[in-house]
Amino acid sequence: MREEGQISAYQAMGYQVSIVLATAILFVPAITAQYARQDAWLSLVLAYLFGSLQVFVATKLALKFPRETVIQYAPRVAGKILGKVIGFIYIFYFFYVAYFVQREFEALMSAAYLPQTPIIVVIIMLTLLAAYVLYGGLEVLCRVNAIILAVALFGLLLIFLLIVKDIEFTRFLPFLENGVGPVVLGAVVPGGWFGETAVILMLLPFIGNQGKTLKTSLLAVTILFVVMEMVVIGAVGIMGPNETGRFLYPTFNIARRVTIEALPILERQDAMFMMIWVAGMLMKLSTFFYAGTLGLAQWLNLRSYRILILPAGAVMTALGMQAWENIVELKSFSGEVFPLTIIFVNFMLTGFLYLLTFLKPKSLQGAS
Amino acid sequence: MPQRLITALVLVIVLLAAAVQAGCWDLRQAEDLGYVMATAVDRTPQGLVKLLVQVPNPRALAAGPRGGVTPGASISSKAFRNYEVVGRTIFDAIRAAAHQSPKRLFFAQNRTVIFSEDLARQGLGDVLDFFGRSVEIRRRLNRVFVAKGDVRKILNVPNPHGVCPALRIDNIVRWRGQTSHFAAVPLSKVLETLSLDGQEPFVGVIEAVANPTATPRVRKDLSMEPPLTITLTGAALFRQDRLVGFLNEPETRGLLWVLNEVRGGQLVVPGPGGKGQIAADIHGGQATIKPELTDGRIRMTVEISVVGDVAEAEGPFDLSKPEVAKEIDRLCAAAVRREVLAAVAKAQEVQSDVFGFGEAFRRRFPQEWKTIKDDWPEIFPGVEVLVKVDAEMIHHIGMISKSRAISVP
Amino acid sequence: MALSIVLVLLAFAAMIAYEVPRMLREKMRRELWAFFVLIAIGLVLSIGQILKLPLPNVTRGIEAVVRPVYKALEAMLT
Amino acid sequence: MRRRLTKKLMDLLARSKKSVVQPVDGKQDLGRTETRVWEPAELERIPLSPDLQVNITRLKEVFDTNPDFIVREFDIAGGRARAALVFIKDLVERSLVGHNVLKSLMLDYRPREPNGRPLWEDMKRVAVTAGTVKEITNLRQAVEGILEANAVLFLDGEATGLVMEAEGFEKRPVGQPETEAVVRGPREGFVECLAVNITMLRRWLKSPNLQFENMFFGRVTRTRVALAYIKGLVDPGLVDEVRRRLRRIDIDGVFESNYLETMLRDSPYSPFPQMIATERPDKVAANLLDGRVAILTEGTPFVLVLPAGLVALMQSPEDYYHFGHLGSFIRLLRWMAFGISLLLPSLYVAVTTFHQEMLPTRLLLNIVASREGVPLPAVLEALLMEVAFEVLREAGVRLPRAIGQAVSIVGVLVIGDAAVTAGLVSPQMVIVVAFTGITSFLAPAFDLAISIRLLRFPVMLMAGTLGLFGVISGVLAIFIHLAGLRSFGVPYLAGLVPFHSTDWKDILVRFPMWTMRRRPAELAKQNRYRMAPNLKPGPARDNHKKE
Repeated sequence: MREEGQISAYQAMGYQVSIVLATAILFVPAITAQYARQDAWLSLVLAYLFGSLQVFVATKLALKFPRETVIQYAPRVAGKILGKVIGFIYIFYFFYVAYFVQREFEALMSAAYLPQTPIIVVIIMLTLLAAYVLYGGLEVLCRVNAIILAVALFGLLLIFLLIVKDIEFTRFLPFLENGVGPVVLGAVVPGGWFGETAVILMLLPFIGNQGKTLKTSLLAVTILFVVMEMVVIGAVGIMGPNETGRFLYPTFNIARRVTIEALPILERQDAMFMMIWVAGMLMKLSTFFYAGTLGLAQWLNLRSYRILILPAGAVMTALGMQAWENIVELKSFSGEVFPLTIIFVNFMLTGFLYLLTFLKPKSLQGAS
Repeated sequence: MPQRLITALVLVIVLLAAAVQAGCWDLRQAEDLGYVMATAVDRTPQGLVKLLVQVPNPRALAAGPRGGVTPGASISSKAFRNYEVVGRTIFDAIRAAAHQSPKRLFFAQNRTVIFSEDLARQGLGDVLDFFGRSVEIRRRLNRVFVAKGDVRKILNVPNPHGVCPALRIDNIVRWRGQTSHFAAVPLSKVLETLSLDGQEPFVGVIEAVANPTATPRVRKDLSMEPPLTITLTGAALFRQDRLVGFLNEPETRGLLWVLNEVRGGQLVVPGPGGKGQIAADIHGGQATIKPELTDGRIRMTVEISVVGDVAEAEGPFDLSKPEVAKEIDRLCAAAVRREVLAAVAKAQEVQSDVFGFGEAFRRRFPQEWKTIKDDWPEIFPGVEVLVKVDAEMIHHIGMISKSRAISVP
Repeated sequence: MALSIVLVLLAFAAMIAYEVPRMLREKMRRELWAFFVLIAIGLVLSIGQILKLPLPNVTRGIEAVVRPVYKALEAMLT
Repeated sequence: MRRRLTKKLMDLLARSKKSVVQPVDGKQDLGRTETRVWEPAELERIPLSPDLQVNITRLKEVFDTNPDFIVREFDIAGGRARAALVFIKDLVERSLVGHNVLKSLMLDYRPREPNGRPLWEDMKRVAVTAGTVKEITNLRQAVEGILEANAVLFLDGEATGLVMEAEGFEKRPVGQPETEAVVRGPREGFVECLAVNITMLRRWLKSPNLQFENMFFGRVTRTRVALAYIKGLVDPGLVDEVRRRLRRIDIDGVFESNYLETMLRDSPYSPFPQMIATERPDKVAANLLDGRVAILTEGTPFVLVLPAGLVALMQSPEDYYHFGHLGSFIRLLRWMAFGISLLLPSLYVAVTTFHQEMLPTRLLLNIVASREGVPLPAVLEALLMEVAFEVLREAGVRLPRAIGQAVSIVGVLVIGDAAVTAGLVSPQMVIVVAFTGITSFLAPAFDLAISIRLLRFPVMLMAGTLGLFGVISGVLAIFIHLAGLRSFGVPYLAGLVPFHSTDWKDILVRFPMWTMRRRPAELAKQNRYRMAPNLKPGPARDNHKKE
């Protein structure tokens, strides 16, 4: 089955940016600063290189099959059974990220804004919005994303400008206090997160000007890198690595710090940050939800993915609710387990498929 | 399509029903909350937490000239209430206050946290956790103080300019740049400093002193001058989370110079040639700490540059002369240096590195720091501190150049 | 608890009412199969959670495999 | 073209309704007197008879007992032939009928014999002095001609009739547009009469490329509708699409352009208007120049312009009639008002019941103080006040102007003040609701204001249950809806997303005229440029060359 919409490479770049940004921005500074401490910014540079490599491989692979998604060509590349299994791993990965996003979303919402509200309400609200986007299709997703990304980047920049006066650059000294090891360890998490841009595997067939995809994908990782650097430097520079590592959500705390003595109305406006972040989370959830549902429909050779939206959403939500008992489990998972799992899919699995296309050039036939 | 729309509507109604059934969740009317404006923490002899919170009474505000049958208009009520409760932890005490307060206490508007001297001497660590953890508490907006004397008295001084004493403290803090003689440290700063090895926290000091303009009490009248008045003064030094000593006002400014926190203030020095006095208005300063390590001896060089104006010149000097200006600069620099050195001496005396010399050292010499990190409190008093001040005090000299003393023959 | 179950059932009923008539009309047999399999999984998972039944937890499975790998990595790098 | 189209349309109409009556064959039905219903298709199958009496009898049968149906029989050319003039009394201009037809035929006409020309031809060329005439051959054309305020002439012995323009009924004069007043700019507005409206557009756009296509809607009302566009500017695919959608419409009556609008929309359940309804000819003309299509409907001054996205709905002709900076300022103000009127009550509710920390202390204490004693929670207070406001507004609109003002004064001043004094509502809420109400008047398209007014309520409910999260969820839902919405294939948010940098010169602010060289990107696929390049005015720069 085919999705009828068509998007441009720059719109796809928009997704690639916003899907990583929404969650990474909350968790990455704390996790990275825990290991790399004041050298967190350096970890990000490593992560950037690693992320670029992942998205490079993914885009190269996708470009070999310009009319199909990874679910469709995996059986041809890897053999019927193995291909279907790989396809299923991808589909599960998309839902896995999606329900992880649901829970991350719920974690901050219930911690900071709606402590008394049952978490399932918040999750269902977001999931229904995502389902609404999915009914609209890829074009709607990309249009909403364009607006949200513009607003979100502007909002982040504004917050950054308001707190930049508090950054003390001495906090980044001394350089490489504990050697390179912690810096590499700190790069694992953001590196994994940057690799999520490999979702291009599912989006590529719907891109009109595919020639630009490689460029825009790398550009997406670059934008992410710049924004994340901004956030990490802000967090570490203001609060110091120890405090940054201690917070569950350092970025949220930075937003809470915005004060201008001359303009007391600007204090405590972190709820504004929340609103932008909700929009960002919606985009991330929608994209992975979309990729998963579309993939599932293709895997099962269905005529339309739309009928799967609601039941798949329900299964996703149920899996998410089941997966983690509390925020402590979630945080430890997101720091220690989640990045490796997504690196496995985005890097290892994708790389494996990419290598197979060289071993079995026959599989490329009919792809153009 | 319409039937799909209807199904969607049913879904929405189901959700709404669930919402209504489950109650109002986080909904709380603005008037149902008691907005805590100041929180004071003390410890009872039994080791329990004694908490005093100040909540304004909007009903007293509502009794304005609105006319009509505004409820409460006829009852003249106090503009604020103080609740004092005891609990095993802070949170326990807050919830104990629910027995007295008709409104749910809400801490997001709180801007003042006061610890009693006793509690501070025993250590803040345990009680600070609540302030760091709570979502409602705004770390950046709360200022931490140590109270000299009875907290109850301080928080009971009426505020003729506003609703409650807490707002008065807040406003005094806002104009701290007028003197820079007291510290007003945000909660976030205290928590961050506590997480560092090479720096100790300090907080402001609050006190209720006798009001010299108090009117003799005739009858209970809101318009009378109260017998006490609130004043912020100096700073309290900590080692880890324990209060170990106080800085007086000039010493406090000495500390603030090193930390780049001086926003302004007055500096009174004897006039050039020892005659008369000069009062200067400080605009601000810039300080850098340069650690040096020579033969195992640690030396800190603090370089401060100060900018300001002459506000008053009582004495026979001609400010239009460059050499007089230079002399004033030198005198002011010396005064600043004295302040800083006094602060350093006091801090070293109580072994509290509030200046962050240890941090500065760590940044410069990370490997050496690892070896001395644990002994730092013992090493710190022996650190040699050099203070170099560069003052430039004559930007403006006001509306006149020569003082009246010489213009009249 | 009872209320939660009723709500979950209602939600799933609404999903079926929303999607199934069209599929029946257009005779999408494959789609119907996929739809009901997903609905069944969703129902089992959600009711199981409400009743606190010991269902297999996929995420825990992943965690059991991956966490040792991470610990090894961590030990190597620090 | 036009006739073919109309015929096709009528065929479609006829086919859709099953004909219950057997086709009538000329003479055998002459004597029938019972009441019966005549279908247009049936009438079409009856050709005009050469026998004058047969034609007259048939028409009398069709029009049955209508007292205003007039058949004037007379002789022409000194009794050489019998003729009949058929019309509806009050639809035609009597002096026109009397002068152009009756007088000239009965008194002045002297057929020049023998010139080899049949009497019918001769009469048409010499005696009929009406401007627009049309020959007809069947009964249906005759009936429709009569109903469209023409006079129909029959001559004995001729199987054709002559429809002559004789329209003459009262029309409202052209006046100021009631709903879209401007400070600076033309003051004429459309009227109910389609012909006048077309004239107005013709006067604005004196180009042969301005095309009108006539159509008729309503099985009973037979409302005339004109499709207008400028050839060479409009995307032909768009016109085809509009025609295709129009053809589907089969309804018994069309009284207002909204009858068509609801049947033409891309997304029928969307609360957002997908066409501009305006009574300003200048606005229609300007939109035609942008490559849009207009639908003019007989009987209403509101003309539909399509396709219309959010951007177009936020533009007002006055933006271009004022100095650019002012135009931009008003435009910005309007977008702001758009946001405020959608969100202000919800934000107020969310902040005062969920996020009290967001307010500065003094403001918060102020609000709390005034809310002391207010019995309702803020959500209900806001909802009630909004409903009350809508009631007052509706009352003010419906009542005669003088009373309407009194209502608004009583409503706003007396009730509002009394409610505050009695402690039933807080003064802040009155301010919020009143300001929200006022901002909703800034929307240049009334339809858009309505959709915002409607959407305000669900967002308020969301704010009351989930706070700012509810508000942002509502806003996102609206965004998703708008992003998926299309108006005749053109994305509703065109310009914003899909992003067109050239369109941005006319979205949030209005750039100077000379910078807006391109027409809207999604509309004008051909002929993209409005003006010559380098029109930026300024002092002559090439003075030195003149020497």
